[in-house]
Amino acid sequence: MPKLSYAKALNRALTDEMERDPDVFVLGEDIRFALNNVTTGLLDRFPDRVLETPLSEQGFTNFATGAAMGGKRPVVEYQIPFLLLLVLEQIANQANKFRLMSGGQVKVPVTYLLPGTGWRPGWGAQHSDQPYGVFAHLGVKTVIPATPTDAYGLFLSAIRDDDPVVVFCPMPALALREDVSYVDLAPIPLGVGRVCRPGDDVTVLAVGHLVHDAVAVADELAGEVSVEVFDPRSLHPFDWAGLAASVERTGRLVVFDDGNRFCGVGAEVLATAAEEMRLAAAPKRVTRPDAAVVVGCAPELDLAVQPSRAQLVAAIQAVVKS
Amino acid sequence: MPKLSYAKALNRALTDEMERDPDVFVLGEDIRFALNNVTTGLLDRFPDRVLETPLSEQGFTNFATGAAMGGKRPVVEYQIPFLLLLVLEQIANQANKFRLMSGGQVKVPVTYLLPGTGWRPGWGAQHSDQPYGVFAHLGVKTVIPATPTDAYGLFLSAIRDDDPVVVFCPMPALALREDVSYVDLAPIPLGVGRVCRPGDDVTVLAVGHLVHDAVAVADELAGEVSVEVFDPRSLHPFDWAGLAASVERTGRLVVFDDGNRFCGVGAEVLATAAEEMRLAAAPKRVTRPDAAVVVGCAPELDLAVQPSRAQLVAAIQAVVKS
Amino acid sequence: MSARPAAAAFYGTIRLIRRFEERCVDLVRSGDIGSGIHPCVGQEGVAAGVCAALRPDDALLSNHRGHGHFLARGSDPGRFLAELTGRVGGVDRGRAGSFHPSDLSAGIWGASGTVGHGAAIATGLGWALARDGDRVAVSVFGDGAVSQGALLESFNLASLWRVPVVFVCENNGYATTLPAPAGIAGSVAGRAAAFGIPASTVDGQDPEVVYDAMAAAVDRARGGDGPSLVEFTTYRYEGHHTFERRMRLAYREEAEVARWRERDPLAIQAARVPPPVREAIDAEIEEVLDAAVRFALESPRPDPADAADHLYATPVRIRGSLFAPLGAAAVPDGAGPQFRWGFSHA
Amino acid sequence: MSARPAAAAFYGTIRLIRRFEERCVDLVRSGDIGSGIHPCVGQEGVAAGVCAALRPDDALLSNHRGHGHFLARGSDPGRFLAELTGRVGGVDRGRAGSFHPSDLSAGIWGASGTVGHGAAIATGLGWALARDGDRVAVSVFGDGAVSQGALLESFNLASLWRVPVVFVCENNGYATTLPAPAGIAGSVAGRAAAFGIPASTVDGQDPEVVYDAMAAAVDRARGGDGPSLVEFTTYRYEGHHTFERRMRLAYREEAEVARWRERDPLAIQAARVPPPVREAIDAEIEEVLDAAVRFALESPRPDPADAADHLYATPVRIRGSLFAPLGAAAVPDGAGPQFRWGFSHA
Ligand SMILES: Cc1ncc(C[n+]2csc(CCOP(=O)(O)OP(=O)(O)O)c2C)c(N)n1
Ligand SMILES: Cc1ncc(C[n+]2csc(CCOP(=O)(O)OP(=O)(O)O)c2C)c(N)n1
Ligand SMILES: [Mg+2]
Ligand SMILES: [Mg+2]
Repeated sequence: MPKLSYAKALNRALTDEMERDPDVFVLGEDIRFALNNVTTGLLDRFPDRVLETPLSEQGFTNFATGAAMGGKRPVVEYQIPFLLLLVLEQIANQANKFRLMSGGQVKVPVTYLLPGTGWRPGWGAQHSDQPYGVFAHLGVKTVIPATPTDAYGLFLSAIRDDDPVVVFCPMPALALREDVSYVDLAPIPLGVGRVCRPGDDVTVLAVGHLVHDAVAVADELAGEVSVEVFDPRSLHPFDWAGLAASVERTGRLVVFDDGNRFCGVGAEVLATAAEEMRLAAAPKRVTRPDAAVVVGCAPELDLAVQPSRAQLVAAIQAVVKS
Repeated sequence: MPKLSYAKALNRALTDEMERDPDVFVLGEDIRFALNNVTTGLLDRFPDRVLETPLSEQGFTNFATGAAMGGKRPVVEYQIPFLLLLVLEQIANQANKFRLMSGGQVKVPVTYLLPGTGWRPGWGAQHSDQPYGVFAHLGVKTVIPATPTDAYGLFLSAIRDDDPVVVFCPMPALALREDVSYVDLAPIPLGVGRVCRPGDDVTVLAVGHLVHDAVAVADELAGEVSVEVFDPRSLHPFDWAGLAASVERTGRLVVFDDGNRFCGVGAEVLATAAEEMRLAAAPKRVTRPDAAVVVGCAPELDLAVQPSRAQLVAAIQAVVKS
Repeated sequence: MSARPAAAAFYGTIRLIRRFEERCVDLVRSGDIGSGIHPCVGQEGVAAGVCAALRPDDALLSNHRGHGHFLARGSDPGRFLAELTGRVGGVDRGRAGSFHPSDLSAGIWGASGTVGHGAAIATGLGWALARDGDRVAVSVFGDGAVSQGALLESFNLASLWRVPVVFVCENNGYATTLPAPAGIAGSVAGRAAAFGIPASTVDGQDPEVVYDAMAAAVDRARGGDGPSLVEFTTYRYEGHHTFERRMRLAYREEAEVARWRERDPLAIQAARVPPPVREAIDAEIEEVLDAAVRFALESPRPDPADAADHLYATPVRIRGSLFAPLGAAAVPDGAGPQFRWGFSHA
Repeated sequence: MSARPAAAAFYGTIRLIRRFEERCVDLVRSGDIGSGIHPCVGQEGVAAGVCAALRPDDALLSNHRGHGHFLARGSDPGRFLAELTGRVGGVDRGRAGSFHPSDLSAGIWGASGTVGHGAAIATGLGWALARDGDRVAVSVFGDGAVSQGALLESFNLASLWRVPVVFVCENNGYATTLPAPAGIAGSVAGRAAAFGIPASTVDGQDPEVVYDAMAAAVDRARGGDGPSLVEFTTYRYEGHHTFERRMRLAYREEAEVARWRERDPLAIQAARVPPPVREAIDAEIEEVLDAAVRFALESPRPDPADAADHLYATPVRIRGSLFAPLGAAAVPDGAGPQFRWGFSHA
């Protein structure tokens, strides 16, 4: 079976979908030369569906909204996480509201792809954000695939979805490889999570690249405690039923999330659990701190504000003990 | 004692501070004519410290960053909540990071004032957002005064603070009036909440204008249940100790928040409570729904997605019963 | 280029818009139009001339001062008014109101409340439509919009990619209270020209002059020669928004308003139509508007249970219960009528 | 206007920058500069000429390709290199790295990673400084930046308010892989001119020509006559970022690079300096750089416990414990060296 990398999975999903649906096109910066490895080969195959843009993120995000209303399915690639903050208004206040404001007359099927969210070692404080929680808070459909298979399947579903969808691809996941047979690649519906590793004593909900760390920690602790790892895969919609089923069995919950703590995804999961689920022990979050800004250019400082495996181990042990 | 309106309190704070500190200046749209009643009288008194801007929110937000680095204390007024999403990148990724990135060489004391956050009846889906949670999540200092006295004191502290601070003034609060003697007006430190109404059975943490509704509900339920209303006043920093002290006594918690539910302030409060506080019953949130977009022009629909007193009553009763 | 419509047609459009806006002001006063409106009275010549130059399948993106565009493109006055009054019979089922409406049946694809941002949306729309035919997109915005960076970005994209889009600037001299010269260094047309976009400045008070300039720009776009900008000089006789009726804002001289009233598009066009024809048109318009008001006010108000409808095209489950009874809403006492409909700025 | 510096001074600056960048590439290879860098090799004449025209107390905002600006303004090479290598002895205590540095002691107030946005920050800074004296602000950006709406908004503000700011565009022909003509409809200078800003296009390879143009713009600003823009045509001999050394990006012809190498600013200026003087300068520079590298690599790495330092000027309590040990970080196995320093785009 071939080894499929995460980046290659994104490329393949986009290629397959452009092949299948002539309305799909891609726009962004330096995509002719596929700097992020997502658009490799597309210019040759679909010369008039690869739009190389100047540095006008707000302009081309709005452009995508208009093209989508006009019947196309734009995929917009962004080079850096902060660029999604730069176009937040265009996505959350415009693209995501036109359907409502038109009383259902239009649809706006745009996919926003960020191949590289989170810490970029060396690149500084302005290049290391994890803003997925912001989009989910504002009601924009948001997915964050952890594996190559999921990257393929969720990206495909995002493109086919009739609403705006943001696809966050964690920087550390891009180089991951997986044994996959191409024929097994398929769309994965939004809002369906996955138990990555079954366990009985505690549920660890992990987001994005941290899924792999959670599994590693679970394996490491296997003799001591039986950890179930749950990957929600999409944040909005969120697979609450899937999480509830897991917690129902384990009775304990830890969230492992690279977003900021205050009002982050970890907060939402703990809040919902507190409201609706029966827990045998107080749940815990392992996240970036409140208000965290990752310095981004001194690994010592950067890692200090990102959630770590050691923190997860400590949290699991604390939750299981109490 | 004079009746001080919330809007007048903002005007007075700004006037007093411009009087006291010649580095303070104000910029924004239509501020010469004080459309929002905040800048009334300032042009006459400080003709060279009132900068009327064209519709260039990103430009003038960055301008304020530069002016602040150059030793001034800009107060930037925005006309509509979505404009804060339009300049989110300039605030959260630029103004709020320059101090860190300079290793402490510069400070960026900008105050961003939104006199009218939340639903604007009739104004449509693009004018009715409540985006305060986003700023707190990203680590920008965020305050939301509920009363005229707090509006004066928190706005003043925001202007004096050496970091960027966003001041959210809820639309429904702007017309509120309070009996205040001007001599009692004083700065209120960021991060210090307030027990607005003491009670024994349940703590209601209410945000912004909902503080008044919470007090009204508490009064209404007085015979039945003793409700303590806690107003955090500032979201980041947040008065966790104050909340903990209240919950310590009541053992029960309901959050009343006009933000969206998913990853909102309600989520953060419940999550922290679940982690750190001892609760006798599962806590509850009364918020806008997940992903809410307030239609904004049909009160029936608009009110349906905003938290209501009736929902708060139901939540309090449920929490107290269990 | 299509033939210029008869003078009476322009007259009828202008008169319809004028009277519609006047009816709206009544409905604002009665509380039926909750948002207030941004009246386009004085600017009707631009709407009439611009829209007459379009094919029905061309796409227009409007803005906050957009009632004229809708009526000039043939939106049903009853359904449009039902929208402004927040009724389910509205063109957007009551989800848009006056500030963000769209009516695809009349070729109006929306009105972004973010001033200036419709220009790039129209550019994307024009690009998409051009791939499947020869439809043209139009973006209408005011003089305030040309200081918005996102709009200037769209000039660049449209020019680079030769998109069939026409940028229409209704320069009415003010962005709310800000005089255009205080907001615009250089000029409106000069900004487009800097991006290689042909730009002209044209009298917006004469609908036939507007039509000619617009028809040329549309032909250019349809012929594959790319974008252009037409700046129409015009004036609003009313305040920025009906809230100005309650405020005294001294940002312009009465004499200036009076000068512009001498070039009222309604009078300019009336002079070209024989009085009996005009009278017949006027009478018909009153009937249409009477019926429209009736239709609007009889249309049911939305059901709160439907508040989450149309949020998504592919729906997802939304947690957090919708709250039905209107009376128990969380509105602080004492906030009163000012709160009810807002007193701030559009 | 201040007197133009001696030829040897320009030579020294250009040579220092050139050799500094070459040392940096070594340190990128050795892993000591974790970010990689955006080398300014080929563009040193602009940095040398622009910065020589400034008074020490003038304020400059730099960008991602900014090493030359720092050295030309007299930033200490050792402390600057310590910054690039993430050390506490760095000009920003290791909090900035190569992408976002500032050094107020050398009059460099920062480098926004958001391309183009420094222009409005510089405008605000210039406005503030002008209120208390006659200092001038400078914003340096590339050809890619002039398509960013926020930058165009700053042109409008600077022009309307006559701010003493000089916009310096280093047009090196490419924004990463995008040729300037494919990204810029119209021209760089034409965009500024559209806002009423005097703009010129000047040879950026000759530092003395650069100096003269810049000195005139600075004089204009200091004299109260408002902003201007100078576009310097230049070229980068290296890739956009050192990552290009690992990738084959065929966006430009080798012949084009060769053509521009014939106008190497180092050679142009060397020809004006007698060989013995040059040799003395060269030798001194090597000593300075040897010492700088030593200083940087001997400077301690930051303590993880300090990760939240400098977040705020008025500190607030941050919840969520900082995590100390580096080894146990949550980095998936197999992500390897590519992950370590990123392989995507600046
Ligand atoms: C980006 C943005 N900034 C500010 C506003 C608030 N606002 C709404 S209309 C308006 C004035 C617009 O002036 P202009 O473009 O000239 O149009 P006009 O109202 O004159 O028709 C302003 C400031 C907004 N809606 N969007
Ligand atoms: C707003 C924004 N868009 C995109 C990027 C990613 N990026 C960094 S540098 C760069 C190219 C900039 O080109 P130019 O302005 O010509 O400067 P040069 O690199 O040629 O010196 C890009 C696209 C960014 N940092 N900011
Ligand atoms: Mg106007
Ligand atoms: Mg360049």
